[in-house]
Amino acid sequence: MSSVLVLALTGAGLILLGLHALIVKVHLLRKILALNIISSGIFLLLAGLAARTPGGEPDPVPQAMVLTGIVVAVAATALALALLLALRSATGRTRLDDDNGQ
Amino acid sequence: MLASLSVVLLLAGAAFFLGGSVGMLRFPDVYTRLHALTKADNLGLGLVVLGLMLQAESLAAVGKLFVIWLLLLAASATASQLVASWAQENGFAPWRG
Amino acid sequence: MLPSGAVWTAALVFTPLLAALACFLAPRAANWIGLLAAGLTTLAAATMVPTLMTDGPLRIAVGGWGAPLGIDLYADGLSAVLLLMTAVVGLGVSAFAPAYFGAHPQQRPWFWPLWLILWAALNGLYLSADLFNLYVMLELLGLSAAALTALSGGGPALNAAMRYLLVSLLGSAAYLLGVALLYHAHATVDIALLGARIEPGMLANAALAVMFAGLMLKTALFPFHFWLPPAHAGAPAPVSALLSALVIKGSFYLLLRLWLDLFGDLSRLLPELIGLLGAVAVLWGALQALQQQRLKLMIAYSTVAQIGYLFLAFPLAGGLNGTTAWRAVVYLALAHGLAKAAMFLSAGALLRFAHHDRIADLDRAVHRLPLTLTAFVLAGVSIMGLPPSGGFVGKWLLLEAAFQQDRWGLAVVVLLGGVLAAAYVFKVVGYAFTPTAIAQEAESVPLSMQWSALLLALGAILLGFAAPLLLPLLDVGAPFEPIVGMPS
Amino acid sequence: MIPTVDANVPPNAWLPLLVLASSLLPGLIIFFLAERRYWARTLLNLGGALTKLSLVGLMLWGVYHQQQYEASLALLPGLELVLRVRALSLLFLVLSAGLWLLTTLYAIGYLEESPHRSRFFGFFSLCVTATVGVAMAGNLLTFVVFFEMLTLTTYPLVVHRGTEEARRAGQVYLGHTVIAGTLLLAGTVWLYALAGTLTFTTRGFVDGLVETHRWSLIAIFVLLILGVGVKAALVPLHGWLPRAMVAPAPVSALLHAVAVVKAGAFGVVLIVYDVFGVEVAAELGVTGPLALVAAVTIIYGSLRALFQDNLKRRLAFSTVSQVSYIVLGVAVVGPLATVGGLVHLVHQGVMKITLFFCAGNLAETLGIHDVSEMNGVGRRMPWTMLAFTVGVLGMIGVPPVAGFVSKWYLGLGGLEAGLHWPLFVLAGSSLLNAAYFLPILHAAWFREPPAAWPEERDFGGKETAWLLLWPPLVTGALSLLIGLFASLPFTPLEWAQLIAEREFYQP
Amino acid sequence: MQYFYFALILFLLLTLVAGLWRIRRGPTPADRMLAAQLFGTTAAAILLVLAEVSDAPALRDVALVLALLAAITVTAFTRRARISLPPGDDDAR
Amino acid sequence: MAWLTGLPLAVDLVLGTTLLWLAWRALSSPDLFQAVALFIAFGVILGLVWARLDTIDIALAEIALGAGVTGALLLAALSQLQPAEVDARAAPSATGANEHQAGQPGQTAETADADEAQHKPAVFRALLAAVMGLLLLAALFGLGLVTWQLWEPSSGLTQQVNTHLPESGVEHPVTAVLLNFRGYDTLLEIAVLLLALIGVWSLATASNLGDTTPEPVLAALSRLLAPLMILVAAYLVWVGAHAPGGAFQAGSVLGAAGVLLRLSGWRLPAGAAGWPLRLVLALGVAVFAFIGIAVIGLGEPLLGYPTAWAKHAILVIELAATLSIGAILASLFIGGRP
Amino acid sequence: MTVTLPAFVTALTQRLLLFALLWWLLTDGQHEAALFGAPFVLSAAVLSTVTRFRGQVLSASLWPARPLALMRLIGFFLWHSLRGGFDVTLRAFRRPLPLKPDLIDYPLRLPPGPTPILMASLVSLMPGTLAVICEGRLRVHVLDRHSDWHRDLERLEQRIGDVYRIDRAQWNDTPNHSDHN
Repeated sequence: MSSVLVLALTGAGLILLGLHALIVKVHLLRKILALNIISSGIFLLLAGLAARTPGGEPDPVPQAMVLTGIVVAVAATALALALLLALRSATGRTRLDDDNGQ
Repeated sequence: MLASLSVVLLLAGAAFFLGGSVGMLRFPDVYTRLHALTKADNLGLGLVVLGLMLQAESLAAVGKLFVIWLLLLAASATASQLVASWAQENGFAPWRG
Repeated sequence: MLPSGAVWTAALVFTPLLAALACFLAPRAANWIGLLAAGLTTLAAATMVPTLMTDGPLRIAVGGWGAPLGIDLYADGLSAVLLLMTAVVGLGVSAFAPAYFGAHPQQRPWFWPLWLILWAALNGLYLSADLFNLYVMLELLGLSAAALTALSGGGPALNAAMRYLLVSLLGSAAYLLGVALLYHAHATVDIALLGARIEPGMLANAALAVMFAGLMLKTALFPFHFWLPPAHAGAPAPVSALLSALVIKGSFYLLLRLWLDLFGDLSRLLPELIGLLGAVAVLWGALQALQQQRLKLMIAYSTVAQIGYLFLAFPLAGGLNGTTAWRAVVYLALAHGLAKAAMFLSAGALLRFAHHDRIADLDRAVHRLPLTLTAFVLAGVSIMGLPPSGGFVGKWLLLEAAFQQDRWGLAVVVLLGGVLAAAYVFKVVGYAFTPTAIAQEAESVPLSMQWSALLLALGAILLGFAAPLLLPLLDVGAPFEPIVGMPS
Repeated sequence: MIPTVDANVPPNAWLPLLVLASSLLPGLIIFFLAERRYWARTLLNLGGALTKLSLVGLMLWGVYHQQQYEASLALLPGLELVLRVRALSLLFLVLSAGLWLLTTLYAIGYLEESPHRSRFFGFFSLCVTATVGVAMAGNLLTFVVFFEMLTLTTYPLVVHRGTEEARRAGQVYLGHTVIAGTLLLAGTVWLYALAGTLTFTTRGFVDGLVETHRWSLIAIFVLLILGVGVKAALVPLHGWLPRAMVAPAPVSALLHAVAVVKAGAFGVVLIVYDVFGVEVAAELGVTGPLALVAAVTIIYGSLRALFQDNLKRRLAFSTVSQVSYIVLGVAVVGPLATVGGLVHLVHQGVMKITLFFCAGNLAETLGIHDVSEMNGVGRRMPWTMLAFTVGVLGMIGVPPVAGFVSKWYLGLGGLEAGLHWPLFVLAGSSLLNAAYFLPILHAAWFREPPAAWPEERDFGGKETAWLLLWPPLVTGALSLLIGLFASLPFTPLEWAQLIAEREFYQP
Repeated sequence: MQYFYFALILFLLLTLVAGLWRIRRGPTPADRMLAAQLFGTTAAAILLVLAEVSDAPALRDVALVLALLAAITVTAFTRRARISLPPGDDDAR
Repeated sequence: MAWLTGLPLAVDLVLGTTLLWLAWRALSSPDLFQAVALFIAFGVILGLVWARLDTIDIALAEIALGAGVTGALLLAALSQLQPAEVDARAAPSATGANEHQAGQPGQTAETADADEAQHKPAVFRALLAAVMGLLLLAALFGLGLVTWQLWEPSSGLTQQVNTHLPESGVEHPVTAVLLNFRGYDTLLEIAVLLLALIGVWSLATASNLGDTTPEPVLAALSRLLAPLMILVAAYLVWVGAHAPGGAFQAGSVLGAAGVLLRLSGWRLPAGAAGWPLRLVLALGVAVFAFIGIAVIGLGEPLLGYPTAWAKHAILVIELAATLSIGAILASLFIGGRP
Repeated sequence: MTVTLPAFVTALTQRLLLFALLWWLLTDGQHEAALFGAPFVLSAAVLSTVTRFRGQVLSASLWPARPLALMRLIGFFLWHSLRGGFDVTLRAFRRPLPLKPDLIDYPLRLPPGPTPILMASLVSLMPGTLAVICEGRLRVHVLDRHSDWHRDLERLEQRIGDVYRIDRAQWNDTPNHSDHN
């Protein structure tokens, strides 16, 4: 049981580390990594707490949710990376342009 | 008896893992570190696998453990070659002491 | 006990989804497949209405398992009106798209599958009663929307799409965090069950905070709106229409559902805060729209303002006749959907016509492109909330609720927002009457593009007369009444 | 839209709808007509106008004989769009329908060969549709709906010429009317939230609230009056009107005489009588300030008119002044003043449209835009100037032209109510009217014409095109006739008295 | 025996973490990739021991998959990261 | 020997701390390549965490995706980003690599960070950072507190899943949830994958990287591993019915096989790159949806397989899904439309 | 260059057996798995065989390995890899580092094909050496340039040649293999 708490709290830490980086860092690859780390943190919370069943066998439902989430995260990462590359080849930039397109 | 042999093997494996890591940290250039990686860790894994094989519940499990070792052996052999040739192509000359 | 509900649901979600696959497999036939799918989906949405009116809300257990083990689908009046709006706008955009992408043939084979998946996601979103399933829908929605935004290529569009994608992913991540907390607290992700089990406390507040933060980010409520204008302005016109008219509504709907079914009683302060943000959005967005030199950006900022209206209901909902406030904003959402789609489509037609969208250089577009300008103005009428239009009905109801509760500030915001909207809409119209110094080259615009915009705009106007039909439909299942006990 | 027809009076529900449709449908069709299809357009325009006029005539007869005309359509929960034709409605209906016919004729002649006629006539028809809608409004919601529709449909007419000046004028016009519409809407919804109904009632529907919500009611009154006051060009809300003169002459005629300003004035009537009820309004103490505003407007408009050289601008300020006669009549509580105000609604319309027709003729035929260019124009265009003269005399209040009748009743009304100051206002205004109109007549009839007119067009030796000439002659004659025979049945005066008796001051 | 396994896991984990230093330190990309490779091998060992200690033979499948895919990252790196560098001394001084 | 009982906790603490440290470094190290390498390591450690939590299905997926497609994707993207970043540097350090010197050649320095610093005044930045730091700390505290509250044994839906497991057609609870109880999610999630691919394809055509003839050793490796991966993928599908495994994991392995083949220079034959490929890509969603809808005709609810057939239906769906997921992941790695 | 049918069939059979064994290992010998696995075993074997033959030349290596030689090779390898592990671990712990590395070329006598790859891979796992194939040569990085790495390499090459029945005659005849780089 202790591991559940430790790792769930780690998940919380990951979420906030990722959030901080997502806001502060400007390179897009870094932002993509940050989002992945946020997702990992959430998955850790979601499936980590699944392991606190009295029987010891983790609750399968959150596990299935995390599996779904992981695949979605991979899909999103792939799309984001492709967008980043397209942006790079179109503008030469790897960061977001701040002017709102005006 | 089998258990204690297993423990010995596992401990020996762990020692080689440690050696590999220390080598990774202490060796001066990429090529020397490759030595540490490929040799020590594979031996370490081999010994750990051997130790666990002694505890395995079935023949198939033994085989599976062995396959895992072989695969990692192939992987690190290949990886070391790839990395070494990458380093060469990109002009990293070896450290000569 | 024919599973008629299952059939509708299957049709509403799977028709566009499978059509997207078909478009992906046979890109050459994409136009026809897409139009066919749009027609069928609209038909499904329309035929669902009488079922709902006679049988009441639908609850379908996917796979027959039922909540909490399985996923439940749920359709009440609120879902139905949004499904209908999506269908109408979707049909209009689908009719617009073939001619539009005729000039951009390299984008066409990608537009159709992406758009149809987006449609499936929206329909799925409106039909789902399962928080995690809704998360998947949100992701499906967000990814397809971001990909569509990038469709036209080019630096600004890609930049906007990237920002949109990041925001969207962050938003759904926050939402998922809330789902995780709720699941572990109450061992279900079914909205109805959760509504019965949830109790005020730190956990519920935490879930509320993260879920609302995420969804507000996705809905682009001020000050989270920063990503919206470049994305909605940079995308191809039909995509802009979809983004502004539909995608935003998806996350707003979810927000509304969560509030109504789960979180409504938790906080006194939060609705006031949300209302305040909405009010600032109304004014700030409209002022920004007024300052824009480009038509599409102006329309995009107008969306920022219009989103603000949707949030004005939160502070009103708790008071006397709060239901009126909910009805009002749902009506506003519907009207905005139709009108904003029409506006973006007409902007697309203007863009095709003049090859630019500088407002000051519209060069007698009124004479040269009368249908499109009519569409723009009619849509503008609804956006301004002038009678007789859907926007007027929504605004009237909202004002009614505000006046009944003596919320003068909100009433003033609603009214002022309308004035500002008139200012930016008629700024465009005025320039469309005047010639520019140098007469401009113009390209002819296919009629299907012009008419689809016009019909959508007419829809926004006719919505003003549809309240006696739509409001009873909206009340099916009493979405705005607090849940009492468990729905069987 | 399918109206939910009240089962009790099935036969009479269609007439109001037909009146609406008689201009709505032609208008919508005209939009899609190609520019060159002159005859189709003309046929639709005139057909619609004639139909409307005859339908209105039919209803005039019916209402006189106590028939009910009502159609309604559910719009909001508990609220309907209601068209109800009463005596008061008919006063405005007749004016709109009649003048629409003439204005249409005039516009056909005026706009010959100019571009975008289909758009023009389309909006023209819609504009009249909105006006008759306002006239027939059976509740405040309906009034608001048509009132806003009027704003929207007149805007394209104002900016019709597509010049930068027109665009600016359009922005100013919209700026005023949209803000006004917003205030009107605010007042309406607020009132609905308090009263729970918006149906026009002959003594108003708010008397139950006076005790409890006195200040709210006063605020609502102010909001509503501000809302309609912009269109009625009450000072200081009148700024849009002179600027809107950039529009073509038929538009000016329509704006000033029939549609926009009259809708505003009509709105004042409705608010005071049918929403609040004149007694309640008086009890709230809001009529006095309203009368004061009207008086200020009357004097201010006249003063400003004095200093305009541009003919249309002078007429515009004259309108500002004259329309407030109606407001004055309403605000001075009493049957006679009411009659004076109501009758002026028609009289001012007929007279002012004459003046605008004539001004349009001068501009179109000779290129005359300014008063200073009018020397001796009476000899070049005697018929036009004759009509103009009749109009002007009416405006000043010279008997027996229509204007005299209005002023007479207004003055009597003031006295009846125990007020003397309206008399002075009327007298002062008349003097000012004379001061800015008589010099025009003098110049036109007695000064020597210049060697050449600014921009003369040849109409085959005739004074001007017959479609331009006849409408002012007709309205000029009409202003004379309704003044002369004011006491015959079905004249505006008689009808205004009927309204006052039947609706506002029934025993 | 349980605790022996846990101690072993902890020990292996610590050698793994020590190897992290190489990713952090670099200095060449190749060094970082090497450390990632080291990760694969050690992690497989940990998984196998963990399979034993928590009696979850399925964890061997995880190790198997890890072993199967261990080379892909390095391959992706060497195949795609073809940078041209000024030839110079290596990192050691 | 009481300290021995603390060993499992120590393992967890080391794992947790390492995860946090890796995440922190991956997000803040100045060098992008380092960041990606650390992120890949993060994935491995996370896999260990899942293993430690007995959520073996997730461990499998994490390892298979992290070691296979995700890492390769990130590295490929990074290498395509690299040249311009080098160009962007004002003065490339010509002296070569040095262990103590930041900004190594060939490393993707994040010059943008430095630019950003000049935009705003230092005080403002510091204030902003302080406010944000406080907010984040508060959020961490709150989240931690909530997590703490949730830390009491609860069986969630385990009971329900176990009760209905016999009707689901499989014996492994997670697979039952994924493919039967919550199959709708899974179907849509394959659609998300496909959607991402359509999005990627809409952006660009495939880059020609990796087309050079491979080193012989690489060719040999891919010859050795590709068939093995197919076998392992099949095994994972099979084992998913009663033990951790299943379509995602199998698909990830299959995708990794595709990545490996692509890296060793193999290309899809031109004839297969058109609609046959698209068919394979769409197969998962299509088969899943088809079966899910077809059962309505049998009087079953949407996506409700009759118990008797459930096992086979799930197997068919899983095979199609595996094939699709593998193909999609590999295509995502390749990057552009063929 | 042409692939003879018997060679193909032989190779396929070998692989079928191998993969079937593997499947058996994976599925823990469960019977019901066999039916499911059969098509995959077959397709994996076919894939493996086809890729094996495509673009490859070596007739020599198509023949089955010589079992005895293979055993000897394995024994040799295991022993040396144990030595290699010890060697590098000991070096890692010594202070100062006992390293005298160098990069040298070792001209291969094995014909091109899979054997050099095997050679290079095994070299990398042996004590003190690390190899990269480079245009018919091995570039070998040695940890201690004074050790007798050369003898080890030759012996290894010999054993690999034995396993694959490669005649000495077929070997590339470049006898000088001691050139330092």
